[in-house]
Amino acid sequence: MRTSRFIPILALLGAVVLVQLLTLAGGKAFFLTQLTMSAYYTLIVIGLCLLMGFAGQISLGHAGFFAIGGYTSAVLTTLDLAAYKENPLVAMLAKAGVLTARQDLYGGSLLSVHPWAACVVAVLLAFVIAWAIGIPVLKLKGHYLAMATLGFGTIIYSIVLGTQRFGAADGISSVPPFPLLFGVSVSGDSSLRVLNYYFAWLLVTVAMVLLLNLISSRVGRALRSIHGAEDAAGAMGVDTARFKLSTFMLSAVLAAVAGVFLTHYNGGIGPSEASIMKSVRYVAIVAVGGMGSLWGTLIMSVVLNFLSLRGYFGSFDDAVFGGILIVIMLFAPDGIIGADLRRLVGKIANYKQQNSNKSQ
Amino acid sequence: MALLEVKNISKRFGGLQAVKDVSFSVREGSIKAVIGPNGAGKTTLFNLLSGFLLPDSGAIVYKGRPIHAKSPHEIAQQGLSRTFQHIRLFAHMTALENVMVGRHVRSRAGFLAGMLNLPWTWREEQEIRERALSLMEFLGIVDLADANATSLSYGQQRAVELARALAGDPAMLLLDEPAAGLNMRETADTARLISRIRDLGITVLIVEHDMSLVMQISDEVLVLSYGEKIADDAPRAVQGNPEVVRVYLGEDDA
Amino acid sequence: MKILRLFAAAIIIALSAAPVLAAPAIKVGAILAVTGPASFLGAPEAKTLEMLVEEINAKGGINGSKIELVIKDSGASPEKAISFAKQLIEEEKVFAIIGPSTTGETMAIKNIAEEGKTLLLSCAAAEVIVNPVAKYVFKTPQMDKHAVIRIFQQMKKMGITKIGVLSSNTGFGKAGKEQIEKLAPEHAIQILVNEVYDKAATDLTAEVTKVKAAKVQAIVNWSIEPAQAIVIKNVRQTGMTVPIFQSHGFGNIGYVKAAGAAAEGAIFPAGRLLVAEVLSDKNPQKAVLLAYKKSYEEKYKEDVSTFGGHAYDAMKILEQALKAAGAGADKEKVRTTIENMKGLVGTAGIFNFSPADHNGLDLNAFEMLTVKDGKFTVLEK
Amino acid sequence: MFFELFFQYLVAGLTYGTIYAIVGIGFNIIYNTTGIINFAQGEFVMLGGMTAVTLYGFLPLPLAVIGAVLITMVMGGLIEMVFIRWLVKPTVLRMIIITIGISILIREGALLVWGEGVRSLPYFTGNEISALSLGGVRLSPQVLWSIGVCMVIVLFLNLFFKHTMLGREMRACAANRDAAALCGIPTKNMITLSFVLSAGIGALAGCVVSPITYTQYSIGSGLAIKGFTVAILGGLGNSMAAVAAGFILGILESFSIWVLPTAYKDAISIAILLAMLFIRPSGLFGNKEAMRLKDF
Repeated sequence: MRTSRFIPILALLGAVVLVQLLTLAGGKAFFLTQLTMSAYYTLIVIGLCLLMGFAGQISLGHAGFFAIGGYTSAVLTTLDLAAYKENPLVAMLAKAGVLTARQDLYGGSLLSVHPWAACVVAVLLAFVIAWAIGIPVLKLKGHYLAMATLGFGTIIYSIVLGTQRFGAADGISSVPPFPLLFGVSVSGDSSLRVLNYYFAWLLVTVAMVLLLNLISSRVGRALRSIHGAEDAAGAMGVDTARFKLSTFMLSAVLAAVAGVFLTHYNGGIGPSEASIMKSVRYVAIVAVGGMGSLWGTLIMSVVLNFLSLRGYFGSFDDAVFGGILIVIMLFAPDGIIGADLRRLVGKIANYKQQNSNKSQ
Repeated sequence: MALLEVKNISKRFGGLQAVKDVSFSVREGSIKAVIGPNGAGKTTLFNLLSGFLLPDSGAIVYKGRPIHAKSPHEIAQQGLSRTFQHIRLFAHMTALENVMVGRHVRSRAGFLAGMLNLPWTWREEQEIRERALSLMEFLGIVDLADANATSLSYGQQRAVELARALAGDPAMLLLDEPAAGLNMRETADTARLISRIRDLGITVLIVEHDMSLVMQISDEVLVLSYGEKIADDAPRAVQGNPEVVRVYLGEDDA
Repeated sequence: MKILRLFAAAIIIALSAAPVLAAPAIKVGAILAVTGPASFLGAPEAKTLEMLVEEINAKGGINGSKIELVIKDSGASPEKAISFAKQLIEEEKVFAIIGPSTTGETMAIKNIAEEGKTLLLSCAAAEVIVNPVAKYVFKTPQMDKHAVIRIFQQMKKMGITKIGVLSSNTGFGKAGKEQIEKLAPEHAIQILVNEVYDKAATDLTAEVTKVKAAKVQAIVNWSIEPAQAIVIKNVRQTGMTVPIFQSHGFGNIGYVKAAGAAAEGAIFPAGRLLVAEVLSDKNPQKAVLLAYKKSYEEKYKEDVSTFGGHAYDAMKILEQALKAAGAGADKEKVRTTIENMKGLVGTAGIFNFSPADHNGLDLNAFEMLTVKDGKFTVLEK
Repeated sequence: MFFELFFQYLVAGLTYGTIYAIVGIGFNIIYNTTGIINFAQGEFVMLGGMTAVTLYGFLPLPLAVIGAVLITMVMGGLIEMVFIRWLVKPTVLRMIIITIGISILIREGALLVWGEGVRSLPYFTGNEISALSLGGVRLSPQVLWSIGVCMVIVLFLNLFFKHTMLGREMRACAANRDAAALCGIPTKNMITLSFVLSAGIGALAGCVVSPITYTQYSIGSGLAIKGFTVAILGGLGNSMAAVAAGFILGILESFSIWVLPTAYKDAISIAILLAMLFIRPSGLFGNKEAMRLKDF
């Protein structure tokens, strides 16, 4: 049981490498750009899958957390503190390495927050906001929960759109690269494309491992029990409020991390990333992936985001996602891939059990 | 010694006094039944005991500690477990997984440990699984372990729910109409089962309609009518109580 | 599992359906907000480009090469614009990109065009696009600051010094608001109220009341959405009679129709496309404007808008530069050709580019217009 | 001047309020018979306005409005029959997602049919600048039209639900669908009817407010959020309360502009909604005990 969990992970890593080699061989290395962006969106969607599919709580405001991550990082790393060099606080932060001097594209020098520090702040902020908003929101159920999360998303959107510092409708551009190790950085620079592709997918893989571990642990069982019958879960000693909140915060943090890195990868962020339609898309992907299936969600996220980012849906981009929502919810509320995979897993489990029964 | 002590507890819903100034206690290691006509407040009483409702006044003391202001999961953690009148199994989970959830209060792996899959959680999972299987063995439903819980027959679902309630090693078990919807043979099995559970050292408080079952297994019987206690005595004494005969048995026969 | 296999098949087909290159064609990419919140920009831009390319190709193309147009609908999302820009540059290997329609998107892909050494002819208005100058990035719409200056000059003539400013929460509204705030002191204009409203607002009586309370001498409204027609209606309904100045975003006869009687007398700077018929025959732009207007309106059965004109200008600039640079010219040569282009007559004005000026338009590109009897007309000086 | 301003803001608030209230009522009708929140309710408003504008091209105004309402009612019924009718005990989550999907599809469909252009009907009386002046406070006659229509709708609904057989059957359906079915009420038809009715009301609203607000393919979702806010603020299912809540929200929004930048107007109204949900989810006028009994 424990080893079987790692076979799909190895398959994922294999697929990641294989796709890279195929694009290299086929002279289509540019596909990696959209695949990298899809990876970051996948990070949000698998977090949302944990929340919706396992804990059974809908969120129509997850783009808000992505935006919190992305915008915080963008604001902090494009902030110019050069004029305040003398300020003791600024000087202290600069000494501590939180601030970093760099050159902008046109040769002017800037003193702004180091991307790593900005990332930490962004993720912490998402964590705290998810906590603060999660406590009251997760007490709600059904339509009320949907509406409250939608309201949260709308508020973030209108703050982003109404605030000069966030670039209002234009968003923020010229966000610097995010330095990793050995001179490699998260950025749209085409020479770093392959490395960025691997970094993004490594992040997804790590998140997948963590989430897969989680869902097959005691916590995962408790989450599914909340989904199945919340009051009974409480009667079994599951602290439903705390588990829902922790899951909400975990998925918010994943969305914020995705927001941080995608913003550095794209070199900017705009209000479209905070829009309600984005949140609805994420829900659509979880739905079509099978609600409770991390693997289904991952596969559908890559397929749909890749096609959408390459413009295959043309002017029908939103309509495609709307159509997906309806068709899936009408005819296959358990998802298409999810059901298949579960059946397969079921078969394997039965097979194993029969074997072990025989050996007894 | 009284494991559970209920003191002057009351609960009102709008204009309806569902439970009125009820006091009683449950001896450790005994089986106590709560009976009464429909609408007597039995289920409300259970919901008060298990933390699903807050009493308007009065106190509930379990193992010497007041629990009436606690939430359901805190009460469950203290070893007071319950089943539901309308079976509430976890959908989309196997019978075994349902029972394993019942072991929640006796395990501790949290989000971080779970995500990192720490070695000690493996042992804990192993222990949970073994304990759940042994309980299912005890209840004779081990063959159903991998079946989807909500696809089972009514009687089997009851058994799974019972196993789930037992999995947390409770000191006390609240059973809400465990024989409802069961045929005579199954009811008899259930009666034997409850006695065996008591023999494991678990105190049982049960709400039940089936008189034969109640009289057969209970050590004491509490009778409610319109939210008020009208008798609290040994089964035989209750049967002879004219008040009880009037409000309950009399009406039931009519 | 059947469905899984189907998906796999679909992906393989999608990936292998890479476009087949027609040998001598010049590929031009366009990233436009055809749908989404900026569709009023992108939709006419896309239609204009399709029309122009059809015309050019019917005439045998440029220097014998046909134009192949690839339009990508970004829905006004920067992240999509980024993805499309990379796709167009690396994969489609386009010669130039026309668009995007909005400032946010243009800023997001400015570096990508620079890095990919591909011409970017933006249809978005903000000054930041060409200031500081990026080698490969040009833009065709007039400068917001020129519009603001023209308005302030007009105010001076009318003796107005105290104004109320309303703007919408879009890139367009934001850019105008910033220029107004920046330029007002130089022109001795005092801003008494400065409010931003939601682009999807359905009624603005409360905002207008706030302006009314401040006793302004004129109102400047900067937006590009239907809300600008709501603003002037609400102003007149609340009984205010002060002059209303609109931005060049008002240059769509649909808004005049929507605002009806309330639009009468509104003053705004705009390109001359809207008043092409009434221009004097001596005006060098007249022929170009009438030709564009006629062919657009005949083809699409809808009123021409100045936004489509931005794409028209972009395509015309590219066409001229390609012609001038001669067959087989590389991107760098065409880029220099544009940089040295003078006196190109477009819909927005007359373009005079230089290495320091990648917009090429001056104050003169705007004409002050007003609404009379439901029609645009040149404001009497 | 102060009082004049005060009343001017009040009038502005009433204008917003009627629009929100009518959309809120539409939510409530469907919620009452089905327990579904129809996220596509705003699209009915858009469809009504757009269809009326199209019909106005060759019909006189009153006929265009009536025609638009009828066409939208048919659409509402069709939507219910195609997407909702045959679902067996759908979960709330599933219904939310389906109606969101419907809303997106209608919107994108409208974009295809009508394009991105903005349209509007002419003012029912007077024109764009005519205004009634009441002691310095001015309001457009169209505002009176929309308040009037709102009142007529509420009156009609009250009469319909209390005094007609059909209305009573719909209420029975709302109270307990299984019991209603046992009594021989065709519950499925009642649900279709509720969609038809709320589509009609939405469309009528779309026509009446179109001269004030204009109409465009994308206005639906914004209106739906406001309408939903109002429905919850009043207490889900209570149409009279929705009207009151609509006016309260409209007036709050309008006065918020007096003191705060308008850029955050929407954020403020949503924040009010969130606060409401957290503190008193049964709504301003809702009954807390009844609330708990609702099966979510």
